[in-house]
Order: sequence, then structure tokens, then C-alpha cells
Amino acid sequence: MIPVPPPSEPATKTRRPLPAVVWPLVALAAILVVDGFISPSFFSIRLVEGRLYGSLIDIVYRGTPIALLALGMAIVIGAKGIDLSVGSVVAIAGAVMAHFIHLGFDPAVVVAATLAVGLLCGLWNGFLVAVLSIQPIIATLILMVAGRGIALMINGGRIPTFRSDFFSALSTGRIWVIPSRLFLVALVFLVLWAVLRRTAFGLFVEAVGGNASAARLAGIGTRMVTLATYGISGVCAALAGIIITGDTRSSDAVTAGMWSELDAILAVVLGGASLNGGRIFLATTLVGVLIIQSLTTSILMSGLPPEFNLVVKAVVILAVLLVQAPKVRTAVGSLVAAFRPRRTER
Amino acid sequence: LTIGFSQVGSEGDWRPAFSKDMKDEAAKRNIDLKYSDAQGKEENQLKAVRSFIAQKVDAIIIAPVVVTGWDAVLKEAKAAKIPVFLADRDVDSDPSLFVTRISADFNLEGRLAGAWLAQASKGKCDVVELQGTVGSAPALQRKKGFESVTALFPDIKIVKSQSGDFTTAGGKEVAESFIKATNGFKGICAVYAHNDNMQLGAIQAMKEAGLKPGKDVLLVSVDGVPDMFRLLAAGEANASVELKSDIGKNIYDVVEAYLKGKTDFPKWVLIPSDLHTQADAAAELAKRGLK
Amino acid sequence: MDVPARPRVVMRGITKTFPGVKALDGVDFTLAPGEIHALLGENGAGKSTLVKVLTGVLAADAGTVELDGVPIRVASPAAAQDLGINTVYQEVNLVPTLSVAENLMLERQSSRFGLISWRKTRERAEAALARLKIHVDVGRSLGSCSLAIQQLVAIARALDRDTRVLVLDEPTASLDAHEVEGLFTVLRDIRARGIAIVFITHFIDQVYAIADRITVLRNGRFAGTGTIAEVPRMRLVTLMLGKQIESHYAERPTTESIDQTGAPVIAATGLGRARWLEPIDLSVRAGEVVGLAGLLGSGRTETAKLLFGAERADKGSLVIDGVPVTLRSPGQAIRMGFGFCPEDRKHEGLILDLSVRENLILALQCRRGWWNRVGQAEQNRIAAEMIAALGIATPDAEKPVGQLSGGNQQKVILARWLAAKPRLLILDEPTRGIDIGAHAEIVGLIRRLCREGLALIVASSELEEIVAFSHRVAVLRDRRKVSEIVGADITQSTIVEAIANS
Amino acid sequence: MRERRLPILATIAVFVLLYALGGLHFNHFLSTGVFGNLLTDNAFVIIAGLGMTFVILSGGIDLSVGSMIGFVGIAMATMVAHGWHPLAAIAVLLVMGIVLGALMGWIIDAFEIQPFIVTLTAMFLLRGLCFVISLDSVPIKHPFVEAFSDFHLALPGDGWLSGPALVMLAALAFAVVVAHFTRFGANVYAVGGDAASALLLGVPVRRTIVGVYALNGAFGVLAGATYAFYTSSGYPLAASGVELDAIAAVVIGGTLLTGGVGLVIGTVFGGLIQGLIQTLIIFDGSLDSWWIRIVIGGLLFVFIVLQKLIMRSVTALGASAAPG
Ligand SMILES: Nc1ncnc2c1ncn2[C@@H]1O[C@H](COP(=O)(O)OP(=O)(O)OP(=O)(O)O)[C@@H](O)[C@H]1O
Ligand SMILES: Nc1ncnc2c1ncn2[C@@H]1O[C@H](COP(=O)(O)OP(=O)(O)OP(=O)(O)O)[C@@H](O)[C@H]1O
Ligand SMILES: [Mg+2]
Ligand SMILES: [Mg+2]
Repeated sequence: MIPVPPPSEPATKTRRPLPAVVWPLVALAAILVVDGFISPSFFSIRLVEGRLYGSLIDIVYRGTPIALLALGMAIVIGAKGIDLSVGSVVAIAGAVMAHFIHLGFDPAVVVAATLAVGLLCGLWNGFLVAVLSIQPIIATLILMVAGRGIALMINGGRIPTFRSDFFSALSTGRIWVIPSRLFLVALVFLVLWAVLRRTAFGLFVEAVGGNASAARLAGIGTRMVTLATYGISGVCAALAGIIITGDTRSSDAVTAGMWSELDAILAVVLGGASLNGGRIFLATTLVGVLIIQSLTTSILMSGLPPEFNLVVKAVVILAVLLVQAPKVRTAVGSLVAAFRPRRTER
Repeated sequence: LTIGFSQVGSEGDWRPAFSKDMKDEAAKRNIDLKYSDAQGKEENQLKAVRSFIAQKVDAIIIAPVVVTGWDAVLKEAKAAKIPVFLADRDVDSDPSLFVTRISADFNLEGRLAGAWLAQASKGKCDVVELQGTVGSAPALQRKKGFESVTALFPDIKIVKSQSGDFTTAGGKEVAESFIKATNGFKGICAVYAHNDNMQLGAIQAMKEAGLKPGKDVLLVSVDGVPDMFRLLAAGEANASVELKSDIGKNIYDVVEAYLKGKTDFPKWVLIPSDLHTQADAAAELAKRGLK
Repeated sequence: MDVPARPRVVMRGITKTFPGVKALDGVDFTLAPGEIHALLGENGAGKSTLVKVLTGVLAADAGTVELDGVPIRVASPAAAQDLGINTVYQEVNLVPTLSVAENLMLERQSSRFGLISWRKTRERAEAALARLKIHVDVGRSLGSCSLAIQQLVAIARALDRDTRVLVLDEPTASLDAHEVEGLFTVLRDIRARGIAIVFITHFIDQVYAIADRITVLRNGRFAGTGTIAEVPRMRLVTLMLGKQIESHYAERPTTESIDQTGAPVIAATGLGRARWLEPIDLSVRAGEVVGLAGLLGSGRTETAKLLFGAERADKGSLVIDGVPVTLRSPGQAIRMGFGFCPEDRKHEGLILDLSVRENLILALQCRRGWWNRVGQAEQNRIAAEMIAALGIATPDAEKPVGQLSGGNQQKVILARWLAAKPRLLILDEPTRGIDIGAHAEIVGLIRRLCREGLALIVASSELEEIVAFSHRVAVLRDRRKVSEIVGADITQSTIVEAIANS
Repeated sequence: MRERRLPILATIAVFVLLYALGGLHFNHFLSTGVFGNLLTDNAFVIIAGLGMTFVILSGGIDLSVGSMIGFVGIAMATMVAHGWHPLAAIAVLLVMGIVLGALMGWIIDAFEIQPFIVTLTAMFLLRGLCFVISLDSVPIKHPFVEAFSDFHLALPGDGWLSGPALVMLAALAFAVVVAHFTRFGANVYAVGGDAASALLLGVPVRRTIVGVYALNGAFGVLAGATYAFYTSSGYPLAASGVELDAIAAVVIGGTLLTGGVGLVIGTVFGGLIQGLIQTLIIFDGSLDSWWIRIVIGGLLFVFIVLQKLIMRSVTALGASAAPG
């Protein structure tokens, strides 16, 4: 038996890595810098017709529908779900909104009805997932397929147009010099943040997303939580539908919000969340939205033939993903470290 | 009489109107129409045509999504002795496999738009183009037709061209970014859109940027949907080439004549395209009972 | 130090740092062929980490490993297996969706003409299990087997292959005495064949029953080594903990705490569920501890889950505080003041990605409901309190709980329920994987909670601890309650008798 | 073992039920012709679904397969137009598909980037490359392709098995052997069930993941070639959205998206059920555009619920028949 020196100080602490928020921001900044080279007027912001005008504003402005979708999606993904139906819910919401406007209802009623329909759509998804325990991708695929049919039916197979001062003001108008839809996103963000972090909801969602059976045994009503996440996503999609439909003052059931579910999911992932659930990052999700939208806007600005759009988008997204991946950074870090000592030796 | 009709989908304003006309006209003529909406996918159309064959319908009408890829199923239809008619878009199969194509000419539409613009701008114009869905036949043909005319005028140039996917929202977003990139359409004299929906979006974008559509910039597009006539009448757009949607009667006339034994059809029964401007817009609206 | 002539494994100066923790700090470890070497230490001492370095799961930051005198660098568990190092990891690390046979034979299936022959593979799997005297349907999916069976399958897998080094990280944590004895027989047999065995456990008795030598780690450092004879029990404990502990086991619990007047907190009559548990009668009063004893698969876990509403009963009735109640969900049970620590902490207990703090307040938050959030300050206070009270080894409360050592994870689950201040606590194997120091603390804790008026139901495979804290013991066999032993009659031998007879 | 066959049995039961329903309702429905069409028309989705089955079993997902089909078609058509033999073109594309798949698998595993996103990027990339190669659809005119599309193996009645159907059946046989009778297949199940445990059990996880995506790439190319032969052309917009059809086929076939659970054969029935839903709607032929979409969604829903009900009742039956 060998006596051994007694234990001394407790386990030493090592330096913590940079917060994850940094990397999406770095990617965004890089894209913007490239834009600045492509178009020198990119960063100029001026007042036109009494509102702020410029490419940067455009990015934020155009990004709002995806931002609304992505905020809802972030919560669904936090609970280890996924919602493919948001694009179709956008279409349904647009159709409902156009229909109610044509019936001559007050804007408040129209908004309430549209959001209610969005909530209903979300609850339907939630019902399939939580109560019938259908896998989320397939459960929401059902509404994704059928939803556009429902919207088309409400529209009577046409693209109804409408005039509504309220919705034009909401979607394309401004408050002071700032586009009013930005206030809407800010409001939604704050409300969701409060719901997540000022009530127990956020913890419950993350617990369900992290380990549903453990969450149930800890007493969480996992069904209610799941239902709620999809409900929120549905309402967010309806809001996006209001913005998109109000923008063109017409409800196009076939193309409104087409493929936007993929952009929304992409934004959430670029924001640092895992599709395996367990964490919700609202703020970085918005950064993810800005990355996607600035990419789209820069391609439009650049004058590249449209057949190259997707290739460019793919390459840039891959680059952003690689920059963000911690594994890549450690690999690069060790490569750099491997080269450094040699240099100092010389 | 049972006829199978495989439609592309229900996108935009024009196509649903076309589908509706086909159905209404079929009901009028006591035709049992088997309608199938392919949602823009070729594979769905192939399934539909094969099912029509299995159902032993009397004739098949196809509005093809793409020009290629029809040989095999057309041969199957021929083997089953079911005549096939094409509506709207073309196919590049052996012409003996179908009876005839009844449609307008996309290329001609593009040329009409180009000719109008050449005349309106006196052969000198920087054009911004809003393309349809990348790779789709109407987008390709309308672009080619338009360019075949503008190529004759050295001072007409397409300075910017992007896809707005045939949608109002797409047209608006692309137009917005063009407005920004050209600093408020400085030096731009015209916007050519491959369909009216995109042009509607562009008009909204211009208004929001403080421009006067139809005055500051010439606007020409294709389709002639009711909303475009209204804008023409209001002086907010300049010209639109009409693609007629009430062509059900033309098509069924041909089909019924064929089934009654007439065989000497041209391979393309052309439906004429007209260009409408602010001058005749009001009259056209009245003619269609629109307001 | 009498290191045998040719050690099989020599690890020198192994160092491993995780963000925020130095798990291993220059640890030396020597393993001889034909010996069973017990690796001991408190929860979080670094035992599992050392083993994972040896088996290629983790790469050490510094240090060397030699196998039979040859320096090796083990890049992956697959490489370790090719070197003849077979391992049973602490958390059962098998694939729950695969069948028992597929798990046993993964990467070593019998094949014919280049294609797998499933018939032969199954036969070999059955043979491997038979050696441990386990008889299960090898076609069954592993996830549907009890934790104990899973652990036995993992052991069978490690034994099945030509082995130079066998590493067992707490293999006996979910086994009962009978199974443990079976395992030991096999271990003695393979030791005789000259195989080197590393055996990690918190059961000191088992160490002295089977091990030849002992190495102790403390706080990630080498604390000492020697043969069994050189390290008597008291010395070993001092070496591990750096202090002495007094045993609670000698004394029997007093009955004063039991509230004999009111209705029992919970009383089940004929409670059962088809294919799950035969109807059972059980009641607990405030201040009383009821032990659930039985062999593997006897139905202890089932009883606990049924009483908590985690599974719905389809027979019988439940009376809570004298009022008949139908339990529909754990949430409802929690609102009635129940708490439940499941035996399978990885799958049913913890939310591994959430922080220690968040895991700790989960049950309390559920009691309070959605709107009444536990404030940030209160969360921090509770976390700090619980970490201190149970001695949870973590650098701070924000560390994801998945990064704690096994025993500390177990403490977090316990702490979660203590924070929720329940009236009835159902514990399924609460001391699984907990070191002797903490073990004593938990037994002490159970007694204290009971004195404070809590009602407790505790299922455990360790008869010694059941005897130490139970006022009554329900003995289960074949998913049926076969007898109930009360008060002074509770001894290890009466329980064993009840299990065996009846 | 029995419990694992349950979902697939339920799937087959629903397929038969749906088919019988169609037969009762429509003339000419219960013919080998319709059945042959079903195999032919859905062959490429099913082939894509077979590759997808491996991906999903391994716990991943692939969104790029639709674009892959489009890309293979347009690339092959362009190559044939430049004088290549179609088989030579397929061989080259197969290598490319395998390399691209392997690369995706490697990125997914080595950098721990989620499959959903990596394959989404590949989806954009491949579709973008389609446009770069050609905006027009390009016909494939080659005697070999004509022979392939004229090839028919007659079935009793008025039906036949076409080239695509036979390719699909061959691909199925291959997939079944790989999934159920090789170590690679067993490892895919293990990785999908619990990747961390599989690694500890000695499964070469990296190699398995890379292999899965490479294999999926090969199936994607095969699906693309089948589609190109089926339409004798390449079209840059072809098969958009097919990735969702393929995923749906896999999941309807009883495979869990969480990985580790499912059978290859299920995917075939999953694909056939989707085709059947469409066939029923086309046979009806009276629905408006919107009802078509709603009914497709509705039937999908009905089917999934039916499958669940069948599984539940069978489990309950088994419970009462054989306790323990
Ligand atoms: N993946 C990881 N990330 C961060 N820290 C870790 C990780 N794995 C282990 N640790 C830390 O390393 C230390 C040693 O852990 P280890 O699992 O080796 O303990 P142990 O001796 O096996 O304890 P137990 O008896 O509880 O199983 C602990 O402080 C633990 O929190
Ligand atoms: N030695 C064994 N051989 C075969 N089957 C067993 C064995 N031990 C347990 N089982 C089976 O495992 C299943 C689950 O056991 P379960 O965990 O529910 O029991 P338990 O009483 O909670 O046991 P413990 O808590 O000791 O693990 C039962 O179906 C049981 O029959
Ligand atoms: Mg350990
Ligand atoms: Mg148990």
C-alpha cells in the first residue's frame, strides 16, 4: 500500500468557449460586407416617401414573414417537433383574410378570424402529434398537402384581390419612418419571449424536447405542451399570412408561402438550435432569418442570371454552416496550433 | 362521351379560369369530363394519362407541364386507340402520336410585347424583365419571342432580368430590388413581365417607391387577366397581350369533330393572341361584363 | 508495491480535462493478467473516465497506455475490441431498438456466403446468455427488457468474445444478490483463464468478495493501490472519502414517526393492470417507509409506476387521504404531493441537455403550474441548496446534467423531488450507482424525511438497506405481492425466505 | 420479431383495403393494367424511397433526392445529346452520386451538422446545377432508351411490367439483402437506434453513416435514371418535392423517423399507397383542383389513423390471447 499525497485544490476551471450567438452574427456580417463590395450603395439608407429606404431596410422588411414563421418554428423544434405546414397555413390565413374583407368585416374581426383559423390549424397539427402520436413530419405533411386545397377552396380557385387601408398600413405602411411590420415582429418576439421565459412554458418545452418520457414522469403535461407549441406556430404562420397577403393585396393560395417552411427551419438551425429539440433560441433565430434574407436580397441585387440563384445560395449556406459548426472550429484551431510552434522556432 | 383532361395545376389567375371554362363547357355539352390537376408536376400528369387509358375514356386532352417526356404514354394511348389532343403547351413527340394542338403561341406573345415596346419607345429603351418560373416553357418562349424582336433594335437592351416565379409576391420582391439597384428606376424605360401577376406586383412596388407606373415607366406583360384590364383602364399599365382562357369551346369543337370522323386537322389549331392597351381596355372590360 | 512480473495494462500519467473540470490528473494504473482489480472512488472521482480512455471512447490529454508491454493508442471502441479489450459501460450502452440477439452479436454475426445467417447468430446469442443462466426470448427488442436484463446482456456480450482485458463499470448496480453471485462465478472462471478484469463498483462487500487488488481514485487523482489484504475496509473508506463515515445500518428505524391516527396517505386495494401487475394491496402512512423487495422482474418497478400514475391501473382502487381517486397521469399525482424517482435515470429521469438547475426545479415547477414560474433567484437558491445538501459534484449549477458522473446524476433526481417537497415519495433503486459515502447519506436522508412526516415507498435490490430503513416490507414475486413483513421481523433472512417460499 | 412486423402488416392491410374499395367503386379498377401502372408510375419514388429508408433507419433524413433525380435526368439527357451512351452516362453519374452522398455523410458525421440542413443545402445545389446545365427540357433520343421504354413483360389480363417497374423490383431485392443480411445493414439499424451506444459496441459509426449516404446517393441516381428513362427526357424542374413523397413512403411503410426501426419492404407499400390515393382521385375525375389536394391530405390522414388502429387492436388481441 502506497501512501499518496492528499488531494489539494478542487478541480481547476478552464476557459469557457465564446457564446454561440457570435457565429451567426459573424456569418451575417460577412455576407453584408460582400454585399457592400457588390453594390456600393448597399449601406445607404435614406428617406423616400417618408419612410426609410435602402437595401438594409429591405432585408429586414422582406425578412419579416420568414421571421414570424421561424419564431413559431423555433418553439416547435424546441419540443422536438417540426412543422412543415406553415407555408400552407400562410395560404389558408391569406384566403380567410381576403374572404372576410370581402364580406365587409371590420379589420379587427378579420384579424381575429384569421388568427383563430391559424390557431385551429396549429391545434390540428398538435392533435395529430400529441394525441394520435403521429410522427411530426408526417402529421404536418397532411396539412401541408391539404392546406393549399383548403385555401384554394376558400378563394374559389381564383386569386381574390382586395383593398383595405388597415392591412396595407400594417403590411406595407410605416409608423414614423419605420415600416410597421417591423413593429409586429418586435411585438411577437417580445410576447413569445415573455411566454417562454416569464412563465414556465419555456422550461416545459425544453424538457419535453430533451426527454419526453422523463418530462412526463416529472409531472409535465407533455400533451398540452406539444399542443401549445403547434398552436403558437399556427398563429405565427397566420400572422405571416396577413403580412404576405396584405403586401400584394391579393390571396394566392397556390404560391403564398411556398417552400417557406424550409427557410423557416433553416433559419432556426442557423440560429444554433438542434432539430433534436431541447433548446429554444429566439434571438439567434432572427439572426438566421437575416442571413437567409440578406442572401436572397443580395442575389437579386447582384444582377446574376437567375439560374445561378440556387447554386450561390447553397454554397453560401454551406459555408455559414461550416463556420458555425464547433467541430470545424476546433479542427481549424488545432491545425493553426500545429503550425504555430514551428514558426516560433525559427 | 367521356373525356379525360389533365391540367397543369391551378396557379395564377389564368389557369383556374381556363379549367373552369373547360368544365363549364363540358357540362354544357353533356361531356363526362374526368378532370385531373397535376399540381405542376409532370409525373402526376403521366399517372393521370395512364389512368385515363385504363379507364378507357373516349379522348384525352393534355395541357402538358413540359414539352418532353410524352413518347411512352402517347404510344400507350395510341395502342389503346384513344385520341390525344394538346391544349395550351406543346410536346416534342412524334406528331403522329397526337391529333392536334389547340393553343396560343407563347413565342408570338413575346414578339407582340416586344413589337409594342419597340414602337412605344421608338426603338430606344432600357428594359427590366421579370421572368416566369425558371425553366418553364412559357417563360422560355416569352423571353425568346421578346428578344427576337428587340434584337432588331440596337438601342433596346434588357438591363436586368430575374425570376419572379409568375407570382404577384415574386414580381413585387424582384421589382423592389431592381428599383433599389437602379436607384429608383433611373434610366429604365420599361418593365416587361412574363405574366400579369408579376406585373401587378411590380406596379405595387413602384407605387410604394413613389413612382408612377404607366407614366414614369412603360409596363407590358402577358395574360390579360381582369385586374390588368382595370389597371390599363386606370392608366397604371400600358399593354398586355391577352392569352384567352375561354377556349373550351374551341377545344371541344375539335375533339367532337374528330370523334365524328373528321381527320384533316392542322397540327396546330392556333388561337390568336391580341394585345390590349389603355385605349381599348375600358371597352374590353365592358365586353366581358367586368368592372 | 508488488506489481506482477508482466502487467497486462499499464497506464501512466493519464490526464483528461473537460470544460470546467479536470476529470483525471496524472493517474497511473496497472493491471495484471488473471486478477480482478477493483477501481474505487467517490462519485465523480474519474473512474469511468479512466476506463473510457483505456477503451478508446475518450482521448486523453496526456499520458501513455501499454498493453502487454506494447504502447498502444486506442482510437475507437472498435479498435479496443480488436485489441481484446471488452467493456461493459456504466450506463447500459446497448441499442434499445435492436433485439437482444442483435445487440449481443452486433459486428460479430455469423455469416454464410457473405450474408448473415440469423439462425446461427440467434443460436450463438442464446448460448452466450445461457452461460449467465439468463433465459429470454432473444428476438425480443432490448428496450422492452428490464434494466437488469439489459445489464446482463451487456455483460454476456463482453464475455462472449476472446478477451485479454475485461472492463466492468458498475455491472452490478441493477442486479440482485442472486444475479451478482451468478456473475461472480463466471468472473472467477475467466480470471482462472488469465484474463485481466477491471471491476468498478460502489459495493464494498462485493470488492472483498471477489477482487484481488484495489486502486482508489480521489478527485481525479491516484489515491492509492494495494492487495485486498493490505487495505482493510475502514482504511479503504478513508482513502476514498478522505474521512470516516459511521454506518446507519446497524440500528432499526423507530416507529414513533408513523402517523397512526389519520387515514393512510395512500392505500391501494386490488390495484393491478393486465399483463403488468397482479392486483396488489398496499398502504403507507405519513412517517412510514415501506420497502419493496423481490428478485429481478418481480414487479417492484411496476408497483411503483402504478402507484404514481405513470401507468394507468385497470383494476382495483386507490384511496388517497381517505378519498378514492383515479390517477390518470404523473402530473396529477404530483399535484397531490407525490414524487417518483425512476430507476432508469438516463431514459426516464433526467433531461440530459438541460442544466443541473433546470433539472432540479422541474418537479417544483410542475407543482406550481405554468403561470407561477419559479423566479430566477429562487431557482439559484434551490440549486445551491440542493447541491450543497446532497454533495452533488458539479462545478456550477449551469452544467448540463448529462456531463455529471453517474452517481451525481442520481443525486440530481433525488434532489429534484426534495425541492418539490412531496408528501409521498416513491423511490425506485435510489442508491443505484451511488458511492458509499453518499449511500450512507441517502439512507440517512430517507430516515430523516420519514421522521419529518413523509410517506416513502422504496424499491431496492439491496436487502441490507431495505432492512435498515423499512417499517414494513412488501415482498413481491412474479408480479404479485407474496407477503408483508412488519417491524422487528424485518431481517435479511426473513425477506429471503419470503422470496424463496410462499 | 413479431412486434416489428406489425406496422408493415398494418400497412399492407390498409393497401389491400383501399384497393378493394377502388375496385368496388370504379369500373376497370381491378385490372392488372391498373396494378402495372401503379408499379410503373411510382417506380422512381419507391427507388428513391429505398435509399431514403437506409438514411432514415440510420437516424438521418435526405431532402436532396428530388433535386438529385432532376439533376441526373438533365445531366444524362445533355450527355446523351453529346453522343454518350446512356449506360455510360449512368455509370459516371452513379460515381458522382456516390461521391456526393459520401461527402454529405462525412460532413454530417465529422462536423456534426444536422442531416436535414446538409441535405437541404445539397437540394439547393443540385437544383441550381440543373438550371446551370439547361433551362430547357432536353429529350433523350437513343435507341437504348427507346428499347427500354418499349420493353414490356406481359401480366395476365391487360397489364404488363414495364422497365421502370422491373428496375424497381431489382433495387428492392438489393436493398432487402443489404439491409437485412449484411453487417452494414445491421450497423445501420444500430446507429439509428442509438449512435452513442453503437460506437461503444464497436460499430464503425463514421463509416456506416458515410456508407448510408453514399448508398442513398446511388439509389438517388438510379431513381433519376429511371425517371429519365420513364420520361425519355431531362427537365430542370423535374421531381421537385419528390423528397417529401419518398419520406412519406418510408414513414407510411412503418419506419420510424427517429431511426433504428422499420423494414425495407414497407417503403414499397408506402409508395404504392400514395400512388393508389392518386389513382383513386384520377379515376373519380370529378373533383375540383382544391378538393384533389384536400382529399389527398384526407386520405393520407385516414390511412395513417387506420394503420394505428389496426396496430392497436392487434396488440390488444395478442395481449388477451397470450399473456406474458
Ligand atoms: N462528457 C463530459 N463532459 C464534461 N464533464 C464530464 C464528462 N464526463 C465526465 N465528466 C466529469 O468528469 C468527472 C469524472 O467523471 P466520471 O464519470 O469519470 O466519474 P466516476 O468516478 O465514474 O463517478 P460515478 O461513480 O458517479 O460513476 C466528473 O466531475 C464529471 O462531471
Ligand atoms: N432472469 C430473468 N430471466 C428472464 N426474464 C426476466 C428475468 N428477470 C426479469 N425478467 C423480465 O424482465 C421484465 C421486466 O422486469 P421489471 O424491471 O419490470 O421488474 P422489477 O421487479 O422492477 O425488477 P427490478 O426493479 O429488480 O429490475 C419482466 O418481464 C421480467 O419477466
Ligand atoms: Mg462512473
Ligand atoms: Mg425495477
